[in-house]
Amino acid sequence: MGKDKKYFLDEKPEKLTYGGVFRRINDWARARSLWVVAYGTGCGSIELRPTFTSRFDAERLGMRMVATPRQADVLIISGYLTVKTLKRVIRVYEQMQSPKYVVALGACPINGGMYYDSYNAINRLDLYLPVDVWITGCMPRPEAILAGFKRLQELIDSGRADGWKKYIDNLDRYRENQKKIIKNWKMPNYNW
Amino acid sequence: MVNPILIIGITLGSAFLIGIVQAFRPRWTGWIFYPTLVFDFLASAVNLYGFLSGSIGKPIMVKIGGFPPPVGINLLVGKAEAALGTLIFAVALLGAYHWGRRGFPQPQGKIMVLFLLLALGAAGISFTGDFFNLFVFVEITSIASYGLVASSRREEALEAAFKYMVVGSISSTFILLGVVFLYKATGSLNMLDIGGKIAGGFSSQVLGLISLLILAGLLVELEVFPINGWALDIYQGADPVVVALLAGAAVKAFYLVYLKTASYLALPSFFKLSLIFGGGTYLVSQFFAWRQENARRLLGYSSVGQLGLLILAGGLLLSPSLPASSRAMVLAAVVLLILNHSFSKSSLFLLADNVKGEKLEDWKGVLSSSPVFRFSFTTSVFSVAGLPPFPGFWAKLLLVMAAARFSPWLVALILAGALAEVVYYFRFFYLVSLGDKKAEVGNNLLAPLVASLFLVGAVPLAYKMAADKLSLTLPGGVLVLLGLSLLVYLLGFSRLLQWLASLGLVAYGAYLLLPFLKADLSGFFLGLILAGAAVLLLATYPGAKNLSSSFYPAYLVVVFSMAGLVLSTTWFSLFVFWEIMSWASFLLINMGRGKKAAWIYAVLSAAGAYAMLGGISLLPSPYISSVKSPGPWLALLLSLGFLVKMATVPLHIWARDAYGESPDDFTPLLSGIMSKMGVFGSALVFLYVVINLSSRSSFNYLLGWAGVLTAFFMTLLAVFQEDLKKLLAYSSVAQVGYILLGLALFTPLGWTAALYHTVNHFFFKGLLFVAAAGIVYRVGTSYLPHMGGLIRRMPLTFFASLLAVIALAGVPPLSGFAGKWLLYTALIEKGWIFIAVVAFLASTLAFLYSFKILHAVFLGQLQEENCEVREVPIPVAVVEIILLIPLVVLGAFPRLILDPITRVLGKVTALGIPDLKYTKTLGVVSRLGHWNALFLMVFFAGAFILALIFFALTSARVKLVGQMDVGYSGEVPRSPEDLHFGYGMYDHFRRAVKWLIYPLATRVWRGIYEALGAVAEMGRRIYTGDTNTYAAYVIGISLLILLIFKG
Amino acid sequence: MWAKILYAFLTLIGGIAYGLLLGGISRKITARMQNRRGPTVWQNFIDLWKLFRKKTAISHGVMFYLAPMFRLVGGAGTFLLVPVVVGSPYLSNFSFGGDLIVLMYFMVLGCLGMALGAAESGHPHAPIGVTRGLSQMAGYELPFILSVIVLMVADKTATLEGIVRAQQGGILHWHLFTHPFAAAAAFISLLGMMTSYPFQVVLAPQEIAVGPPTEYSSTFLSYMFSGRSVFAVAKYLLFMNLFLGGASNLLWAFVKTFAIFLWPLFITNVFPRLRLEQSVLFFWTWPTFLGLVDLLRIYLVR
Amino acid sequence: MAFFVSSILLILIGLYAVLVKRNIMKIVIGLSLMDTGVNLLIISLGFIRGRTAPIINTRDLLVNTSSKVVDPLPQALVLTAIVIGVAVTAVALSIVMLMYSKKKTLEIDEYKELKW
Repeated sequence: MGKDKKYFLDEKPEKLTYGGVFRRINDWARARSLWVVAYGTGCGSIELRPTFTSRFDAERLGMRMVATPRQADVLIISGYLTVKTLKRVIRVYEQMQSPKYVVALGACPINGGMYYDSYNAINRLDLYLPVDVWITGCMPRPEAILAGFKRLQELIDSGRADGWKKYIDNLDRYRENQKKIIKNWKMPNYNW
Repeated sequence: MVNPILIIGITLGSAFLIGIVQAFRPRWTGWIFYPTLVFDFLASAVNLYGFLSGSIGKPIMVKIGGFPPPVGINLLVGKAEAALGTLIFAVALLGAYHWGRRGFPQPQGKIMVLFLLLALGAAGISFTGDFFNLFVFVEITSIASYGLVASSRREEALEAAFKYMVVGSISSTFILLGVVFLYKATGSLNMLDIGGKIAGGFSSQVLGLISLLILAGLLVELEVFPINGWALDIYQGADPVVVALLAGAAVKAFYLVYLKTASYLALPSFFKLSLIFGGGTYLVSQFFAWRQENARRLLGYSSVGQLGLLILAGGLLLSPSLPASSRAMVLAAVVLLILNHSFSKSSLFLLADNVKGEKLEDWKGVLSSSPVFRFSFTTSVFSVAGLPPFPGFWAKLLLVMAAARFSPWLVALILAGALAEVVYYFRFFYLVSLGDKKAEVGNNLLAPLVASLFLVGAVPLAYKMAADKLSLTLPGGVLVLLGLSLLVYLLGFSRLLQWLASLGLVAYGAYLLLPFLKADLSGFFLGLILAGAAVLLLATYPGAKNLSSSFYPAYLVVVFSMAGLVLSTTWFSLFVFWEIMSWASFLLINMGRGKKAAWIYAVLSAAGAYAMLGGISLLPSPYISSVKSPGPWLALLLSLGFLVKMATVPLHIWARDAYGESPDDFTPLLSGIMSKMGVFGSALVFLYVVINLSSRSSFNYLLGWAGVLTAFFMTLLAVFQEDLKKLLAYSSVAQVGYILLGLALFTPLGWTAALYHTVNHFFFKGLLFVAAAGIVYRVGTSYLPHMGGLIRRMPLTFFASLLAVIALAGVPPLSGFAGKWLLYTALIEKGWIFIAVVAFLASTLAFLYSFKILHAVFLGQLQEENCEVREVPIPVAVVEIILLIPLVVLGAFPRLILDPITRVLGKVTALGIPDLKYTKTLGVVSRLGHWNALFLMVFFAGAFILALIFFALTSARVKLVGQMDVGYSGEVPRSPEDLHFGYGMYDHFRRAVKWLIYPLATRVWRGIYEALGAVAEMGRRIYTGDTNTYAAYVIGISLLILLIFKG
Repeated sequence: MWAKILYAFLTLIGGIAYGLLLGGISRKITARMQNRRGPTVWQNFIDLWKLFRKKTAISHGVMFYLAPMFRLVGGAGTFLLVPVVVGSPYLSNFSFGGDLIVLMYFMVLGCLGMALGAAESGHPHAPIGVTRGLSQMAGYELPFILSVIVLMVADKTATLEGIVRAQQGGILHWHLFTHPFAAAAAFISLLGMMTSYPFQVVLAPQEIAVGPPTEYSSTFLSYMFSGRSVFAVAKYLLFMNLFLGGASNLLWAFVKTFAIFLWPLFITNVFPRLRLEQSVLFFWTWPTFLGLVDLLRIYLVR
Repeated sequence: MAFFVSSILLILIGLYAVLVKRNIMKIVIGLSLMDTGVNLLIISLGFIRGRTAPIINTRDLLVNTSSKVVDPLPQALVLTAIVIGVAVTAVALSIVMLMYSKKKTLEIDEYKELKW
């Protein structure tokens, strides 16, 4: 019995179902109450702040910045990811409670953008985390971000934003991809 | 009857014989030496018995050479002389035995001769009826002493002997001159004759001068301040056996003859002289000993001080204005003091002989070296420091009561000296008990043991003497129980047996004291004591713990002395049990980690107790319920002792460490019950003393502030405390502050609050301390930052502590709230609104540390080293559960306690019953508001369960995650320490209240102690060690005496 | 009896809803003050539902699990001990359960339970927030106690009903006007109770990640959310009863609590944050001084 | 009178030695001097001018003895006192001897180990 066993829960997340009696109203509410945790090491975080200020006022869409992944619904990846930051992102994402969504800002998460040939930038975020909405641009302006969120709301409202479900369903494949990139996987097997 | 001349003659003869035998058969000397001493002892004892039993009616007069008294030399042996002779030879025998076992210095025979001569001289001094003969015996004693002091041939001993010789020669010159002048003036040398002449009206202009010459000479030998430097040097430098003999026996003979001379020569200024020199010596010496680092010199200071007390008592005896009843008290006190001092000091010096070094630090660890040593040392120290039930205590009690008739200042002086004595003796005790490792001590312990057994054996005698004089009665049942408690010590080979015996004894005590369990104040507290002690005793199950063999006896003594205390009807009896409780608890605290804390506790307790005794001595009648028209100072004096036990600000400085570092098994008793004795005492003071005070309301208001400030500051300090037990200690003191506040209100409602809180505080604080004991036992530390997350390992203890903390914080559904509600209602009804504000604020602050207790111990991260910790031992768990039940039950049904309290208060006519009504819907209704305990409990529990069920039915899928699975900015935490928030929990708050928690009281008290210590240190410098200086002191003081007291 | 419980339950539901609505309104007003549109006033209902219907949640242990219940029951209990309309058989809740002293201690229960749960989460930010909250409580409690004692002594009663009855007979009989200094002290301490700016160091989302509830999620959070809402309403109601003469009907209750609700809101939007010791010392100086003025007056007049 | 004066002078000289001299031997001598002075004083107390010693060595002393001889008691006392004085001096000297053998000095300043 390793030391981690004592301090971390080493258990695979159970598969979740989607639906239920209140599905419509649930989706409606989820779409209009997006609590955001922003992973802001890329340049996208510069554009994210104005989105919440008076001029663009993301709060009118029901969005809010929260301080901890436990309470967040949306994880924003604000630009390029490196191997080092990917680890943190995975942990943050897995610590969020379902249903949860990922929004990727800018070109970098799509194909590496201007860092496509960097030795440690991640070229395709899709391989490692289920991205629900891509907002392209380098960087996307707040208007574009708002448009992207509008899109996310539509997807949630119509029940199509189910990345969280896919992630659990295909956890083994995602993990395999992640471990390919992250050679020294020093995290617990499953983040809780 | 044995002719005293035989004693002198045979001893003298043996001395010569030994001298001769020594020349031929040195090893045979012992065969003469010991039998002589035994004979002397037996002869004196027979005479003493004769006097005591009445078979010898009048003093034995021995005419020497057949001449009738005025002309010839004669011996006059009365009761006092016979007793003193017995004492001298008893001590001499002990010393001789001790020395013999260790080996006399060579040449053995000569030492024995000197030894015999010393004892003989001392006996002769007390026996003689002739002044010139007195001089001769003084010289015999002195010469023998010089020789004996020098006998060890250490440099110090020689130096001391030389100094003694110089000073002694001067003093005997004075005596000789005085004697001769006396002869010249009166034409006689016979004591009785001269006494008769002076009583018959003979007077002469020079008579005063002459008698002062003799007395000055004797005062030198009696080691009064400041002409006692030589004596201290002897105590320090000479062989302890010689010192034991000198201090234990020879000096007492000088004392007797001093008294005799003074009374025969009957000068009116004698008593003043004695009071001034005695009192001065007593106070100054006790005080000078404070910082003394040399054990033997410390004992020397103590001896000198005791002698001073004796001289002071002598002064009282010589005073013409002392009433006859007080004279009898002083006489008894003198007898007890002599007895006490002789045996305790010889025991201590003979013990000192067994310790290698002389410095106090060399004594470290001697207590754990041998039980005999421990017993003798403890008994002797307690006796000489004047703690009950030893003779020294009764002597002091009698003396104080007699002195009170004389002047309150004299009482103050005696008590101040007694306090100073406690300061350094307990400092000695705590220094001696420091350190883990055992010290090497000699095994020559029989003589000190016998001496201390004498002390123990003298207890009934002393008690009887004091009880007769003071018309004192102690509850017999309690005395039996106390005696039985001490017997538990004999089961020391097995802690388990001791534990079982203790449980049985408490049960037996409950049975024995059952008739006293009535619905009155005493019965209320008695019930608390017995039930509480039984429960808490259960939790002390020894198991594999490393308990001292005197733990259980001391525990029981505390318990039963508390029982005796609450059953007392006189202040005397209360004081006696109070003191017993104090020393027993001192012993217990001293068994813990904080030896110094125990010392501070003892000193403050003694200060309070002596203040109380001072107050008692000023009362016209010792009955508790009969204090008529006291002054405010009297009320304050009487309550001071209780305030110390309650650790009321600013007397609280002992509490933190004494609670925090006492043995974990004792702290629950200390906090849960023993602190309530202060409450009981204060209740008595409020009820019987303050009530008759003209300035009663302002006195109460003052104490109310004292109570609430205690609550406030102690709560505040608890917030920043990093040690579990010390935190609880502060909390405990704060809670007792609330109780004091309730009492000070002196309204029925306030008292209801106070009594309710008294019981309830026992439940939750007892529980918390018991839990703390279990936790400390398991975790091995009481330091909060090293714990955390223990809820996983100790769920039951967590649950119990949770409920206790909720009760402690006074949050409604549990029992703690009732006390708060009653108290605030009472406060607002009474109109003490400023106090109410502070009390409220203090209880808000209590939330801060309440959270700290639970978080730092049980919540947060479980530390790596505590992963294997198990739940507390079963007996502790059982006690936790037992104490848990009332917290919940009383929370719903507070009337279970409120009704008995109402009945108790019904007996207290001065107060009456509280104005509370009970209705079905509103619950308890006061004039201000109402509070429905049952509803709140049901409502809270119902709502909670409903919410829980609803939650369980509707919640998302809940996963129990690992302790380090926390949102940590995407990082994986590496160790629990990184995540645990345990150290400096309220540092931010500390910045706001820095100015409030400045340790003012501690600094002030320490400052006072250190300033006094520094003064003592400076004062001691008058003993320069220089022979010329000592001689100059003697001359100077003698001249001063002659000049000042001539008239 | 059962009817009473039913009414109380309905009032409670109303109280929660009202609290959530007030929360939405406050967000709206804040937004308007910052020149933006802001969310709808119903936003808090949406958030609550979303949290309530989340699919997963994590727990750190028993106390962690129970804490939201403590919070809700503590908040609801406080709410139910305060009469909404004094004298009304439906709207006086369970105020027979205890007087003001009971209420003031009961208020702590929810916070304490929640603090314990938060502490069990094992996240250092949680106990940091808790200790800050408790310390701040020690700060604002002093002026609040002062003013409460002023009222109790002035009205010679410790029950809310009694205090409300003492204020009947016109607006000038309100304690807000009869004891203006005490009222001022209490209203300043209300700012501390609401833990909003400038006394927001307890939660401090930017610094210690909302402090105590940092590890809470999903349904747990929804419970705490509603508990907090109803607790806020309970405080407004308490202040209404203490200083604004209570309410003679439900409408007045809405008006007056809304007025009280606006007070911290306007303060909070224009002030920066104080450090903890600054806020404690602030509470222990100016508002305390104000409270003492009235206390002294009461003491001398009596 | 001369006896009184000289005896008191002796005592004072002895005292002077005891109080001022720093040499142990001198202190002991001072003690002896004091002793002698006291003895002389006692004798002089019993002395009556014109009377003879209280020794009945002539026949006429046998009658009316008490008016012819000086007070005999002080002389008897002095005898004892002298003996005692000698003993004290003897003890003193032996102690001084031992002291000297330990420290090889007679300076009293060297014997101040025990103090305070």
